[in-house]
Amino acid sequence: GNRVDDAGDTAAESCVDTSGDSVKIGFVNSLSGTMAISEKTVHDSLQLAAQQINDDGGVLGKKLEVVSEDGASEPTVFAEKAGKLTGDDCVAALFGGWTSSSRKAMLPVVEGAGSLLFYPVQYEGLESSPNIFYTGATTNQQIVPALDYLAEQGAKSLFLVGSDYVFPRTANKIIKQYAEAHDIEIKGEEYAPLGHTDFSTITNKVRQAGADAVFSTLNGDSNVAFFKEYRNAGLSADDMPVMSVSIAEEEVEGIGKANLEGQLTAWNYYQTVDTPENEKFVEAFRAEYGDQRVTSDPMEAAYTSLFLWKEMVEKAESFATDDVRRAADGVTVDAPEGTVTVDGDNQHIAKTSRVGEIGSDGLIHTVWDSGEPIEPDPYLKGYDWAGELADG
Amino acid sequence: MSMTADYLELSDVRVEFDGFRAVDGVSMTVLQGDLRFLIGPNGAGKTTLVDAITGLAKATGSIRFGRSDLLGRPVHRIARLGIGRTFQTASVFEELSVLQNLDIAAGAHRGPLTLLRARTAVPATVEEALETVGLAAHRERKAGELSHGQKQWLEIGMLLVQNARVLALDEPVAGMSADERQATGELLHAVGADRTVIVVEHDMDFMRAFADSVTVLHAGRVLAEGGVTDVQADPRVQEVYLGTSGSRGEVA
Amino acid sequence: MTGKAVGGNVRRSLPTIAGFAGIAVALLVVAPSLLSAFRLSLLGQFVCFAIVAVGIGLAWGRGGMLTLGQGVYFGLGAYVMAMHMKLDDAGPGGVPDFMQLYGSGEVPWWWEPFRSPLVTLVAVVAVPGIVAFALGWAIFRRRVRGAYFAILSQALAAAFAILLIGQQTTTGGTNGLNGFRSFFGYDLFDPVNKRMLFFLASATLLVMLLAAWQLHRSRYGELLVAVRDQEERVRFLGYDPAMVKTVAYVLAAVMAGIGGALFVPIAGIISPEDVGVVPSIGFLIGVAIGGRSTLFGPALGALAVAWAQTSLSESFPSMWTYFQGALFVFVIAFLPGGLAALSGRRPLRRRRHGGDADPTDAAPAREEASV
Amino acid sequence: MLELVDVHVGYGRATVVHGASVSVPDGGVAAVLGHNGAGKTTLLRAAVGLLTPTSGRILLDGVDITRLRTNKRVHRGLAYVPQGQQGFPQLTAAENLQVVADAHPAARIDDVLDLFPALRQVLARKAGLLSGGQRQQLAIARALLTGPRVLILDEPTEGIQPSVVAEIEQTITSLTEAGSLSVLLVEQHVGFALAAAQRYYVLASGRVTSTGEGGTEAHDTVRAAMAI
Amino acid sequence: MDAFSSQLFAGLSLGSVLLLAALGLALTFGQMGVINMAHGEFIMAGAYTAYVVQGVVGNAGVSLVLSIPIGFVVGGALGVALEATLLRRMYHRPLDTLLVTWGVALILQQLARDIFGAPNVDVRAPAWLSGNVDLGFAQVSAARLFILVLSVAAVAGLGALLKASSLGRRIRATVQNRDLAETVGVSTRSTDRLTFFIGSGLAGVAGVALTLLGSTGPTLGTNYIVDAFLVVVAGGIGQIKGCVIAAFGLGLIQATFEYSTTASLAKVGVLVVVVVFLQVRPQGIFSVRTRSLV
Ligand SMILES: Nc1ncnc2c1ncn2[C@@H]1O[C@H](COP(=O)(O)OP(=O)(O)OP(=O)(O)O)[C@@H](O)[C@H]1O
Ligand SMILES: Nc1ncnc2c1ncn2[C@@H]1O[C@H](COP(=O)(O)OP(=O)(O)OP(=O)(O)O)[C@@H](O)[C@H]1O
Ligand SMILES: NC(N)=O
Ligand SMILES: [Mg+2]
Ligand SMILES: [Mg+2]
Repeated sequence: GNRVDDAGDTAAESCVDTSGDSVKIGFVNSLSGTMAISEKTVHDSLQLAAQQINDDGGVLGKKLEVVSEDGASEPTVFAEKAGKLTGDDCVAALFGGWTSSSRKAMLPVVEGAGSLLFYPVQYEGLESSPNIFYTGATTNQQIVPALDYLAEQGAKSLFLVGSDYVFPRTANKIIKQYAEAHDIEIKGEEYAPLGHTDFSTITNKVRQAGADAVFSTLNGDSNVAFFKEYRNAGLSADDMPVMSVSIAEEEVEGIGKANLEGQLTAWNYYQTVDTPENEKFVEAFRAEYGDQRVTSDPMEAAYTSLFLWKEMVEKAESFATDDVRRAADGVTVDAPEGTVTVDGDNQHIAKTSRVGEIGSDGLIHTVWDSGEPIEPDPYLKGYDWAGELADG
Repeated sequence: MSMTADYLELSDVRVEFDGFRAVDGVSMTVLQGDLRFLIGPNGAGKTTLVDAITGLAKATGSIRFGRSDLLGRPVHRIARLGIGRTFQTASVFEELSVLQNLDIAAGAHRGPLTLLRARTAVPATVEEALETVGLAAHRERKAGELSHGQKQWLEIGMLLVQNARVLALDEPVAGMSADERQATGELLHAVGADRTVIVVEHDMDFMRAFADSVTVLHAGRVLAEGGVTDVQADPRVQEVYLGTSGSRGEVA
Repeated sequence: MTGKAVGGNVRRSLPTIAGFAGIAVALLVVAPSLLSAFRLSLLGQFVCFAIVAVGIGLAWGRGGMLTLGQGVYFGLGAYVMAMHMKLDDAGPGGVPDFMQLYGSGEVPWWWEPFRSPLVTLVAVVAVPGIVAFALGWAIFRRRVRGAYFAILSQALAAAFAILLIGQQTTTGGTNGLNGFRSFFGYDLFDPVNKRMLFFLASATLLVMLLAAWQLHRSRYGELLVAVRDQEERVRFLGYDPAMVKTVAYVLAAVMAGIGGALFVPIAGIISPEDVGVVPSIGFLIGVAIGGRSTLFGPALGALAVAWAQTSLSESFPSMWTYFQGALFVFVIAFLPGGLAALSGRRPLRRRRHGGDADPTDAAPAREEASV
Repeated sequence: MLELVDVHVGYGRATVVHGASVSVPDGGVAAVLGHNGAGKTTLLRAAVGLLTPTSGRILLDGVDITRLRTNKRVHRGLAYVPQGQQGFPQLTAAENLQVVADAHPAARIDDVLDLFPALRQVLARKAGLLSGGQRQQLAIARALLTGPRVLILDEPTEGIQPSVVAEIEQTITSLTEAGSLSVLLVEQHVGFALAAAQRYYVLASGRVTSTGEGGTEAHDTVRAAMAI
Repeated sequence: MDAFSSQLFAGLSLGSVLLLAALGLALTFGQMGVINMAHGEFIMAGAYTAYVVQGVVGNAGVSLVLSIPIGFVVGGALGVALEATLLRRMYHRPLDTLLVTWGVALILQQLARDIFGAPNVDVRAPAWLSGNVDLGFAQVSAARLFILVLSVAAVAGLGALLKASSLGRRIRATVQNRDLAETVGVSTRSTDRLTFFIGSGLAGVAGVALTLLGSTGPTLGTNYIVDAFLVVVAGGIGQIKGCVIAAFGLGLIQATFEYSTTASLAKVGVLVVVVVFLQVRPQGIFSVRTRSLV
């Protein structure tokens, strides 16, 4: 075999078969395990998008043939399934992943296979693989605007609470640099293991610290325990609001509207966003999956990602990775969240930022938006205070 | 101090459980070749005394075998000094064959390298023991398939290959039929000649037939000691232990 | 007499030798010629699990120690290897990518030794071995066993995973370590090298099976069974059961570590999800299904279960959990000897159902005895 | 009273008793004798229902109880003293008796303790900590406490000191002589067994090889039968 | 001082949660020797019971009060079903019960996912349990106080049942020697069922209570199972007393660690404490002494 320094083309030959009248794409979401709660919804909206595209005649005249795999909430399984989809099924592109660890696990696989992954969830930035399109928000499209909003509302001190993994830790690193530059005091920083369910100690610390607001990067089940405890401890949105970046519509029901009323979230999309595209999206989604279902930011980003890919392929008139990538820059879609545009340099997309308040109806209502799409800046190069991060 | 024969010497041995003295100052000496029977009422402390000797029960006083003090050593170290025992309920390794049982019993001193190799030949001591306890024909059978009496013999065989210098047997013939008891008694006599043997028993016929000397325990203390006839004639022993009918007249 | 015994051994060994030949042919000849590159590398991962299973067969099947924490040792071996590969990719004096990203940009001191390939190879065996020895000795010496041991080992797996997750800057946290480009200088994107990794894992499995065979046949193997069934009795023969058990536990840990170390270059990733409570129990299912106390059972069971898991989860993504649960229930409840029991001789049923147990013996000892 | 008719029973696939028939006379004693491993215990376990015969029947007062669960049999008057000094090790001696009394409202603990005065001293001790003989006495006491009409005894005097053995033998004799109790007895001490029994059965390799009237005069016949 | 007293309460509260989760195990594991990994899923079933009852009743307070007995019955019924179908044949190999019940746990979890959906559901707390109670020395969460009281009541009830009633003796006798228990007239089958019913029922109650604190979702029980077993093991198998001390001990330790370090390290710390503790007392706080083995 080849030593590393031997010359030779090591990337695998693409095996994508485009000769027939259909083309395969792969969905990889956790349908089991702890992340199934969230990722199942993404899977649903991806299916919806594929169906709509097929109903509309497909991509370049070819019907989409979807191969679904279960990532089982484990990075190793995501890597395995990505390997299967690219290596054995020879899909033209992959859609899915949620946690950053699932994305990091698939990254070397898609790079090695010369394939494409469309990743639909907001994340911690500091990454830009040529084989991944990031259709969720990077930090300057979610966290930074959220901080701006809090600062604008007069928050002089923050308490940071997060789940113990890469996204919250990196996000908090950014928040701390922002705080330093903007004269905001960080009164505490606490991490709980994913799935942690006892927040009495952390809540005690939060209460004693008495910050102006809490910035939460908690993920999953922990949110329920945290907000119940928060309320039981007598804390409320009025005296110490919590800004969350990982609670979307489908989590609100499980956490309990009563526990969340008045709290803040930062995303690029809410079910309540008022665009004609969103009206159609919500309507189609409910027609497909039932009236009680809600739509959320990652679902919308996943839904949009499929249309973005379609536009890129059609612009390139080819399914080949290199052609698609070359064609990607400037591709635009009128998405439910508003117009989004691909930035060919970093494979992210320009998105509108929003801060929302959770209402008693369980929906999230926009209280602030950026007005126009914000250009993606995964390394925060455009922000002076983030100097050190930008070197990464 | 020089000696020609091994002997087991207990002096002022006490075992206490939560304030209850199960063994309360027992002193006795058992010489090699002397088949010593230990009798006494239920709960007198016989088993506890055996436990103390073999390291299972924590005791005070002194228990010496040859030059070694046994007290305070862990069970397996005491076993390595040549003290072996059997249990009231036969306890052999049921998943292993008779041969394997004996081979394990013979091998506590083996080094790691020997242990990690397969057994290529049957050690002579094991072969001998198989004959002695009459299990040669059953060598490949799993010990779990043996009958109660055969298991007890296997246990004695394990003591033999273990090269135990002291054998402590807790009710070895309980549940055996008359001729099995006879056979076991003869076996003990044969192997006991160059060993120190303590037998705990309630079977008086068996004792009469095979005991060289007897120690009677009562309430944790030595009540009487001596030859079979002396002890049997002792009115105190009759009162607490034998009752009026001492004999069933079966081992004849 | 001696001659007869040896001759008998050879004859009795024939099926085993045939078994070895069968596995060798299947893994080294048939599989590579039939499977696609992706499937072969997947099988390579399963072979790594099978290596772990061989160790569990020893500790649990033979030694009665239900170890719910093999993920720890698998993880130790895997992380040692992954650290080396990360450092290797980073080049001399270099800093692995994730440390630059999330950490201080400096390599912690305890990573440094793993720059050396030799230290790494030694550590793959030594780290799990030493940890298992320290832990095993402490636990077994105090006669913690049966359910206590099982639950303690499970707690250790949980603790290990949490610890890894909490140290993001030095262990990669939930992301784990991945994105390797080379393995001891060999390019991991090269299909030929991937194939070689498969052969390496398969050969290792065969070596581990040989080692297990030798242990099964050895006097130590018999002693281990004796300790499993009657730990206290063994003490009275002059053995220290704690030592006997510790040896088996360490061997199982070392095998798990080797399995983990080989898993990393093949799978291309190791993360806390692969070492915690759930994967640790996952390791057991194959062993149970194959037949815990047999020689080939654990390894074949592990291969079969992993294969079934993958293909079932591909065909019925959301149904797999039911299959997995039902498999556990069915095999353990109704086929305690595993599939091996269907073909071969049944091991003698333990005769300790309640009444036959020693009356002085409390529940904990019965727990031990039953496995 | 209690009848075992052509009982075949064993463990798993292995049959241990191959068609044994034993009959316990009303208010009398039947003794089962035999070598170690002959299948005596196995037969008794089938009689109380701890093992299910593969064929054959078990009758109590002429009623077929072959399929009845053990605890139901006990409530119909069967009691069993297993071999090997068994007890509930974590329960105190007193609780060992009380648990029986709970299930049998008519039971009088004091009365059985009068039969085994030595137990009074150790009532507060856990059964698992008792000496072998103490445990055996406790086992017999438990069985008597169920107020049995048929008592099944598996080597009841094993491990008991001679003076108490004599008392137990006396108790058995007097209870049966009073006509209130029938006994199925397994004993290695052929002398006592034959003295007490109206009928004896010699079991060898799971088959009844010899049977006859009890009484000391049968001694030689039995020894001859057992010597095979 | 406020920090101290609120942390003290946090520890006690965590202990009471652990206790509630572990109490049923103390019975089924401690007394019967069954290592029931599906105990966590019985807890989950209790939580979903609270959800369903709330859906029917509406009023949060009434539904909570109703859910406690109903959750007990639901958990108990699941336990009995498990006992009757699988565990009954496994009493002589307790370690295997761990693996079988793990399989059952997987199935129950997936069932919950298919029945109630993957996302968490919301069980509303009654108004009188949302918010604070002033105990003088500290402001404590009313819901946590409620759980503390509930767990103490459960322990007292169970303790009384086992100690004083004949049932307790019967359970212990059955576990210690099944055949013998039968032969003295105890119906071991119904005793097993009843024990399992109570033990699993307690899991159901725990589930109802936990809806006040955390999420109600398919994986609710998994979060508690390892800790609950640790409590029983550290307490000494078969010892309700030990279980109580261990639960509160571990709760306080975790709360203290968590306050001074992080939640992750606290979890690891607690495990290390238990391992070290078992070095000192291998059989738990209250060890069960018996005579010589073999
Ligand atoms: N661990 C213990 N805790 C409390 N008491 C104990 C313990 N072990 C033994 N005893 C008590 O010590 C006394 C002596 O018991 P031991 O077993 O030595 O008697 P023994 O002479 O062997 O009687 P037997 O002939 O009935 O077997 C008994 O009263 C017993 O109950
Ligand atoms: N649980 C069991 N499983 C398999 N075989 C058994 C079991 N119990 C006993 N046996 C076998 O059944 C046969 C008869 O045993 P049993 O205990 O009935 O004999 P016994 O006549 O009572 O002997 P003893 O006088 O030693 O008590 C023996 O060969 C024994 O090995
Ligand atoms: N990228 C996230 N939310 O893990
Ligand atoms: Mg004794
Ligand atoms: Mg018998």
